[in-house]
Amino acid sequence: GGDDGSSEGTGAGSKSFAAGSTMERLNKAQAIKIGTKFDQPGFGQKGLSGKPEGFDVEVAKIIVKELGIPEDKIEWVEAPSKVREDVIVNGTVDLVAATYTINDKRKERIAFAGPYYEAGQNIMVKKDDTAITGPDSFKDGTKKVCSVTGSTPAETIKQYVKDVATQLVLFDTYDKCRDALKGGQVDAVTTDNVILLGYIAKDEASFKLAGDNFTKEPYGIGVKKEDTDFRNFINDTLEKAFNDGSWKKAWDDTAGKFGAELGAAPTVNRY
Amino acid sequence: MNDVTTGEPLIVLDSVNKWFGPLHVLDDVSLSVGRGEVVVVIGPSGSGKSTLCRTINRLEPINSGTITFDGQPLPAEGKALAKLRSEVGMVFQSFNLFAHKTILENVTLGPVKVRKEKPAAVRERALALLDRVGIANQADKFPAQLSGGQQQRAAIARALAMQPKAMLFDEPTSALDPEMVGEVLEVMTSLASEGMTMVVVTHEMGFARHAANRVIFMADGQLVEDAPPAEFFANPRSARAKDFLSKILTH
Amino acid sequence: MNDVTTGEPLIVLDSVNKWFGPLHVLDDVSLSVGRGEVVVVIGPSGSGKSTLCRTINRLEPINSGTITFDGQPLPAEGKALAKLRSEVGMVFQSFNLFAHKTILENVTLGPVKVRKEKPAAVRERALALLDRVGIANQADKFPAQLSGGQQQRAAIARALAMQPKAMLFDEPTSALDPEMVGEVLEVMTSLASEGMTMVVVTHEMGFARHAANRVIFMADGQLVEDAPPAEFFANPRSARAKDFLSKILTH
Amino acid sequence: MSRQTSVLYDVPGPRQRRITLVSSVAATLLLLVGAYFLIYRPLDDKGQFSMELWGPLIDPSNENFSQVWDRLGLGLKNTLIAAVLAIVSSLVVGTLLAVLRIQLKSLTRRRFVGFATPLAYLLRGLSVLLSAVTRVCVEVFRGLPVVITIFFVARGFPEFGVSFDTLWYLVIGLTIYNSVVIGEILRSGMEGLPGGQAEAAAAIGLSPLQSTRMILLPQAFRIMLPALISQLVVVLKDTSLGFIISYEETLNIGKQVIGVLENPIQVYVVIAVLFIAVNYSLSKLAQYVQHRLSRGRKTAGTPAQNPPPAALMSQAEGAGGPI
Amino acid sequence: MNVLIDKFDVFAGGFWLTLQICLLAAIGALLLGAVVAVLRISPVPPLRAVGTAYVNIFRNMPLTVVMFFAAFGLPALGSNADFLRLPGLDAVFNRLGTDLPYFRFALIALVLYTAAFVCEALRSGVNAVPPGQAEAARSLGLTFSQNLRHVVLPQSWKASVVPLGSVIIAMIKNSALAGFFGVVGDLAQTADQLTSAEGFAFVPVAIGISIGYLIMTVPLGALLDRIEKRQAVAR
Ligand SMILES: Nc1ncnc2c1ncn2[C@@H]1O[C@H](COP(=O)(O)OP(=O)(O)OP(=O)(O)O)[C@@H](O)[C@H]1O
Ligand SMILES: Nc1ncnc2c1ncn2[C@@H]1O[C@H](COP(=O)(O)OP(=O)(O)OP(=O)(O)O)[C@@H](O)[C@H]1O
Ligand SMILES: N[C@@H](CCC(=O)O)C(=O)O
Ligand SMILES: [Mg+2]
Ligand SMILES: [Mg+2]
Repeated sequence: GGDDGSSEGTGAGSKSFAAGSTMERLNKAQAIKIGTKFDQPGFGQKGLSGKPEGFDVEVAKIIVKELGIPEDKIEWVEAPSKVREDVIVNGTVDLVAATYTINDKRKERIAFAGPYYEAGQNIMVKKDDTAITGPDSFKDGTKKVCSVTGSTPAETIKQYVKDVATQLVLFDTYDKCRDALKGGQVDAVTTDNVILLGYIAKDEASFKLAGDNFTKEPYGIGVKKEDTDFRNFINDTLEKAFNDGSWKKAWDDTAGKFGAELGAAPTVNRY
Repeated sequence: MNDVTTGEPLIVLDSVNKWFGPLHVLDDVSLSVGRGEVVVVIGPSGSGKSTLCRTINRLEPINSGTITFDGQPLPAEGKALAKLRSEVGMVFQSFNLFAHKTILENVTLGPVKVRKEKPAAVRERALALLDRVGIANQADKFPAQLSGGQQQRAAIARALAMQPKAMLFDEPTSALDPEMVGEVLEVMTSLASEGMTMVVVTHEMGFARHAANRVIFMADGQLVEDAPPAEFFANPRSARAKDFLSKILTH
Repeated sequence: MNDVTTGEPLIVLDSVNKWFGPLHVLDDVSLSVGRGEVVVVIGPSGSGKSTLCRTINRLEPINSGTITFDGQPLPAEGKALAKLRSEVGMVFQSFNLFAHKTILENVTLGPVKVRKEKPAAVRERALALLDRVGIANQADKFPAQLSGGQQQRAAIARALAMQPKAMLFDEPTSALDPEMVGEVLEVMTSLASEGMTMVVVTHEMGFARHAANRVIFMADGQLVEDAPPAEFFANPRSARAKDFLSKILTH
Repeated sequence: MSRQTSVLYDVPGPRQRRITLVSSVAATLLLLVGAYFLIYRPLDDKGQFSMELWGPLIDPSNENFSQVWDRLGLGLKNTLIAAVLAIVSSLVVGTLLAVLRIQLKSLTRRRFVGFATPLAYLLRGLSVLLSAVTRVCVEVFRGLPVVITIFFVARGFPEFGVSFDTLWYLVIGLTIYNSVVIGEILRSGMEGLPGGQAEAAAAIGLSPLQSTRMILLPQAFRIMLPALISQLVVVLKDTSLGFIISYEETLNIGKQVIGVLENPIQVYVVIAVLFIAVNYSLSKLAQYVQHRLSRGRKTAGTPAQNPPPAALMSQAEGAGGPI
Repeated sequence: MNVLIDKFDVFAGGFWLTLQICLLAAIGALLLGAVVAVLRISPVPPLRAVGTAYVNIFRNMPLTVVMFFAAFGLPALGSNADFLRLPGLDAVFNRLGTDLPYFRFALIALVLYTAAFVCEALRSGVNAVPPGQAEAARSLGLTFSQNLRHVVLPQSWKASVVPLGSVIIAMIKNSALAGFFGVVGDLAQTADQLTSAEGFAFVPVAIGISIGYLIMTVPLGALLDRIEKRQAVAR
């Protein structure tokens, strides 16, 4: 994790931002609320320490540091997939970093900085399962698959299953899907490969991926739709992090341990 | 038997009717009670005695007829009704002491909260009243800690604390163990002899004989007889009263 | 007053003791009731009268001493106890008629289910009994539809239907309106005169005077006096009995 | 318990005691065998008794022990905070509601003699309307699952631009439901008091509001204390619904711990034990209070011994009530 | 408001599924609750202890925890609750268009939890029979089982109806939790699905879902009120 949290460069007024901007408000307040996952190993998981850990968390910390706010002033808010837009729109949090795929439908309500990583949807099955080899394996209508309400993979997989009612189980968090797979209630879990890899790394004896990624899931930082300044600031910060190695370090300390590739730094999409 | 002061009567019921649904509980009842008079109401169960008693302070509203108290028709509701009630003391069969207040608090509550009198003065008076009914030493206990007879005497003191113009008693002794009936009747007899206007529903024929000015016999909601006690007990006019007396006096 | 048949007594209590927790409710009570004898038990509230009555058919077990009924010690349990109870009728203050059964069913239940008698024959007898207590026309009503006096008479009929050797009455009239006391006492008096062995807890001094062979006065769990009624009322020996009688007889 | 048994059974004699003893021994053996084959064996086969799974929860020398209990302690704290806030606000709102409904009941019967006719009609109309509105609110909020109420609060408030910490959504959701229940408990407590109490109050000239405030409410509180404590149990249990809106109460934190340690059975067992311990003590407290009340030191003997049927019902509903 | 019309079939389906869950759970809870009640008043101490322990455990534990046990504990033990796939029942599960085990898990949790309250409602019925009734029966010489059959049970049943009804109402409301534990398509999950995932306006969805629950709870509550009033008058 970020052990250099509260060193130089933090404290109220330690940085100067344009008057009236979100950055200035946050810096003045010396407090920030960030939505992330609490149950996804490698990206955002609240462990025994009571602090969330993972790649999303580290990326968020880089942004917070750039805002001049010490790390211990962050209030982490659990943001399950289905509420991410809501918490941004309602102002419950200042930003969301939560394996958050950038797409146009979501852009109608919020705005994305980034991407800072590109994942792809995949399928996790039991280690000894040879029947499921990819999304097409669901087409015959027998295999059950689990995903999470309000996620892109849940929508995507609907195109592959024969009967949504009998084949698709939706929970509010992925750990429930993982338990259901482990218990045999479902035959597969589908979501982004990196999320699945996190679970596999914790229990290699039980799970494996079935086949290759079949979508592209570029992860962005969610902010208020109209807050272009803040979005630009985050994009700048991300670019800086891509270049100064802190991005790579964040990865290596977290999700990188689970065997996924970081790849080259993506190009942020300014719009 | 006490002397009845003359002048205009204190309580007047004129052609009072009351129904509970289809049940005609008070059937054209007319009655007047003079100042200082003690009227005992008897009759079989369900004949409307309690209802009669309760209409006088409007715990039961009536369907037709008029009731006047001290020259004024009974007010229908609100402050005026509360004031009337504070002038008519009522004693219930089941005592109905406020269970969460001590005996003394029970007695002082009315004067302090309704009449807005000074607590200290009321306390004095309350203690004197409790002494009069013989339970001064129980002032700080709660009702549940007292015997039935003591509770009923406390209830009488509570009613008296409002310095009422009249007192209504609805079977004040019939919830008591037999050993305790005497002590309550004693208090009531002394009240009667001091000139309090009283309407008493009771089955205690001894009290009716010795303390009442008039006995009223009710049956099926009607006021069947109204006579001085000596006359009534010696020579009831109606068959029903005869029958009732024979049942109640034999054993 | 009926003649008491001689011979060995029907009910014998010998040094009976009973505690409710720390409370000594029956304190070394010895008593014997002969066949055909009518014993009235009186005493202040809480003195243990009901408890005494209930130990006789073992509704309350005792802590020490012995009770024999008809020469046999009371069985402790099981069929023998049920059989004993079927031979001792019991009448409660609160009637305790089976609320979900008609009066007739109340009366026939015991003989049919316990004695396994023929329903038709039992029905006959039950109707005769109901007639005897004066409520034959109420046979098909439910208890809640009857007045207290009628319910208590039904309860007596229910007990009699088992053709018991003795009857226990625990304040059978004290839950009744005064006009109804007479009708129940009448039934009890006629039972007594027919030679039924009876133990009666009551406050009805008239009944005690006229129908009892003996009056027993209890106080604080002890059997304080045991005398013929004339003697007891004229000249109670103990101060407590005097005090109790003075309270209960004055008004 | 002893009283209840005595109603159905006679005091056992020697033979009955022997039979009871023999069947007790037999039943115990049967239960033990059953427990071994149906519970212990399957669990053991799955390795559910291993120290690897239990250690972090019960072994102080385990490396994770202190962290796990720090987290669970925080969860308990949050559970209690939410429960206390919810019960206090429910009590306040519920009391107001009960008083309002009782007052409205007597108001709707008033004819407002002495006011100008149009005003009298207006006042009567108003009191009828108000009493209908409160009635509907009570029925609706009592008839909805608390989960749904909490969910609606957490979703609905932000929709209208009002947003709080999740704690407050939970507290508001619980309060909406429980204040209605407590209001009804108190109301039925007041209505279940012997009618004589209100009559005696009226007879000495107290106004309806004075009578409610000084005579009925204090007694209803006392008599309904056991029911109110049971409602506290319900509220405590209901805080566990906080997980659906990501409030970090005990169960939610348990889930996070499971996410790391992968020992669901063990963690749920521990959490269940915690809840049972707290709630069982509260139930015992309620029983004790009930017992004291029925022995009737400072309260009307009758009502405490025989709580009105309505009171019993809301107690049943409360306790059986939403989770 | 368009959601209410456009998605009427979704609301109706949610209502239907919730109703089915409730019916099945009610039957199960009544049966199990009766068994536990018998244990609780049995004269054999160990059986009584088991009954008491059952009630104390399930009454003092949040249903949420029971749900977690059923939905995530049972699978951890390798069970799919297949023992519930009884011939008749299985048809019901399949007719619902899903043979996922979550329906069964939710059912198990609801039944286990509600049974504790059913037991208490039945017991309160027995306690509501005035002791004098049983005493009168005994003093006539009726044996324990005759007493139970002819005097106590017929009366306790009446006294149990209202508390049992309250327990069932509570259970209907509790069933909403099933939607958060994998049961897809009941009213609660429909609320979540329509607002969170499909982004419909909140207010109309809330109204639709509320009506769904109120249709089940309010009339039942009104019925109980009437029964209770009638019983109070009869007394
Ligand atoms: N609130 C009420 N609603 C309906 N009926 C009532 C009500 N109060 C009394 N009654 C009925 O009115 C009749 C007269 O009742 P009331 O209490 O005045 O009789 P009572 O002469 O006092 O009898 P008791 O000696 O038993 O007290 C009875 O038949 C009773 O059932
Ligand atoms: N089941 C019980 N448990 C504990 N104490 C009891 C029980 N039954 C009676 N008592 C107590 O035993 C004493 C004697 O009771 P009992 O009912 O025999 O008196 P009683 O003479 O019949 O009084 P009353 O005239 O009031 O009926 C009383 O103090 C009473 O409180
Ligand atoms: N990346 C996908 C799935 C991951 C998630 O649910 O958090 C999404 O944003 O919907
Ligand atoms: Mg009366
Ligand atoms: Mg007695």
